[in-house]
Amino acid sequence: MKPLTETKPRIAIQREDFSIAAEVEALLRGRHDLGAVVTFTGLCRDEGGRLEALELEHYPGMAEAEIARVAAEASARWSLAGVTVIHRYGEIRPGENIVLVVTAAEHRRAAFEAAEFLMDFLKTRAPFWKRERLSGGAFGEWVAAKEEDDTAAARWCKG
Amino acid sequence: MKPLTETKPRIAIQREDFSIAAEVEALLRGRHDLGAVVTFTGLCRDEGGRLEALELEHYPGMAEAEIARVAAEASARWSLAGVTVIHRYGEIRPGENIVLVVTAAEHRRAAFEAAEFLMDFLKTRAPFWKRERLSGGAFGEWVAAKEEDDTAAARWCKG
Amino acid sequence: MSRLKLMYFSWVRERIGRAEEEIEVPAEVATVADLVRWLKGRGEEYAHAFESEGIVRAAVDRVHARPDAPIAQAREVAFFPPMTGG
Amino acid sequence: MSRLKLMYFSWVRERIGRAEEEIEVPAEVATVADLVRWLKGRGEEYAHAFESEGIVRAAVDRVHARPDAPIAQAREVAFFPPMTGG
Repeated sequence: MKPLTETKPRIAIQREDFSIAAEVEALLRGRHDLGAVVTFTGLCRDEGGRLEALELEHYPGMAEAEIARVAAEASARWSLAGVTVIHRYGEIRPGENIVLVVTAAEHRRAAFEAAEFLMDFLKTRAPFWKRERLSGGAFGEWVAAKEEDDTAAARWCKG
Repeated sequence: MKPLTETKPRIAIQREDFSIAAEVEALLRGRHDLGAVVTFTGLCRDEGGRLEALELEHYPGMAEAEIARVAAEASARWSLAGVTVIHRYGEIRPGENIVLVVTAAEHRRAAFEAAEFLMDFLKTRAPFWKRERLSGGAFGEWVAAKEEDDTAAARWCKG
Repeated sequence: MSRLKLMYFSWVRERIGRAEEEIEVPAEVATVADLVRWLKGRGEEYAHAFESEGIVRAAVDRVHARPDAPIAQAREVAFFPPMTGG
Repeated sequence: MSRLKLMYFSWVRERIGRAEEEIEVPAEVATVADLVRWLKGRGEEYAHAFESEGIVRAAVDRVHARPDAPIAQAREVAFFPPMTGG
């Protein structure tokens, strides 16, 4: 078997929304050797009506660099044809997209595992911070990091 | 926490292609309580140029019913807001879509695991059979079931 | 005797030479395994389709069924190779 | 003395009261942990930002860094709470 040609990961940190369809199409364009594409979309929840919006702050420059490091790690672990990560910042309202991960591979296991891995590490390594804006407009708390996210990331590190 | 409202699974067996974007949108429409959407798209590979197309045969009636049983099992195991499964039949060429699974949930772990579960069980339980048509037009072999697919499905059955 | 609709898929269909048929099955044919044995005695094409023990799968009224599943109440029994969808 | 760009994010930024600053750091401030200790001596706002030991994370030249990471060659050091993106 020929090894899979992997295209350079596409990483974008942007204020604007993204299109899942356009990103999947871009990864697949002109290729007939891929059997599996997984997408993960993370959205803003209204937390039972309590939340009016999230404000996402990030560290420009480091955000791109850190996601690129995580994507390179995924490419080293799994046979992937392509990886796309888009992370938004700024004001994001309930029902709106926050993050998109797309992985394309020959087989489904690699695509699924790499997408989960990317999300677990984005959560714990990508320099983004969420603050709640409550219904009525008042600023709420900075969202606290979850221990379960550290646990999720740690399960990929064995030995 | 209010329990998640789950919409009835959408299951379609069709000759026509599907739109990932339209299916994701349909699951999310009017909801502000979802944090995670996973899509899996299975595509036809050209197997290094050897393959001209796949012919997919299915058992009408049972295909819908069996996928509905698998979807109900996923809904019983994970807290899901919605599940969509679309499986195509007929002639499918390299680069074209074969199957789509979409899962929506509050949290990413449920969405990822349910999507993987659905794919593992579709592979081993949904009554579809693939036959290869080779470059040049001759019919090739019926695709043999893979032991690794049985292994993948078996890992969900513990105890 | 009971009347049964039989359906065949993939290479089971090709070996038997038809996609479906209605047949009268003797009352002593009680399970899926009995039915396979009885069909194998009906002709070369059935013997060929079912030659490898344990390969061909069955569904009774559109639900996967094991060889010991009863067919007394069944209206439709299908035979096919292991599935390769997805 | 060496010149360093410091950046602060989220509630670390709010407590210190600015997003970034350029400062002269004495040569004996060799690691991230040394830098935190030295900053805490500079004023209330720093003491407040770094009050809970081990909560605030650091990056040296845009790479995550542990407290014992050297900063002698660094141009930019950032401090922030655990990340909550994704």
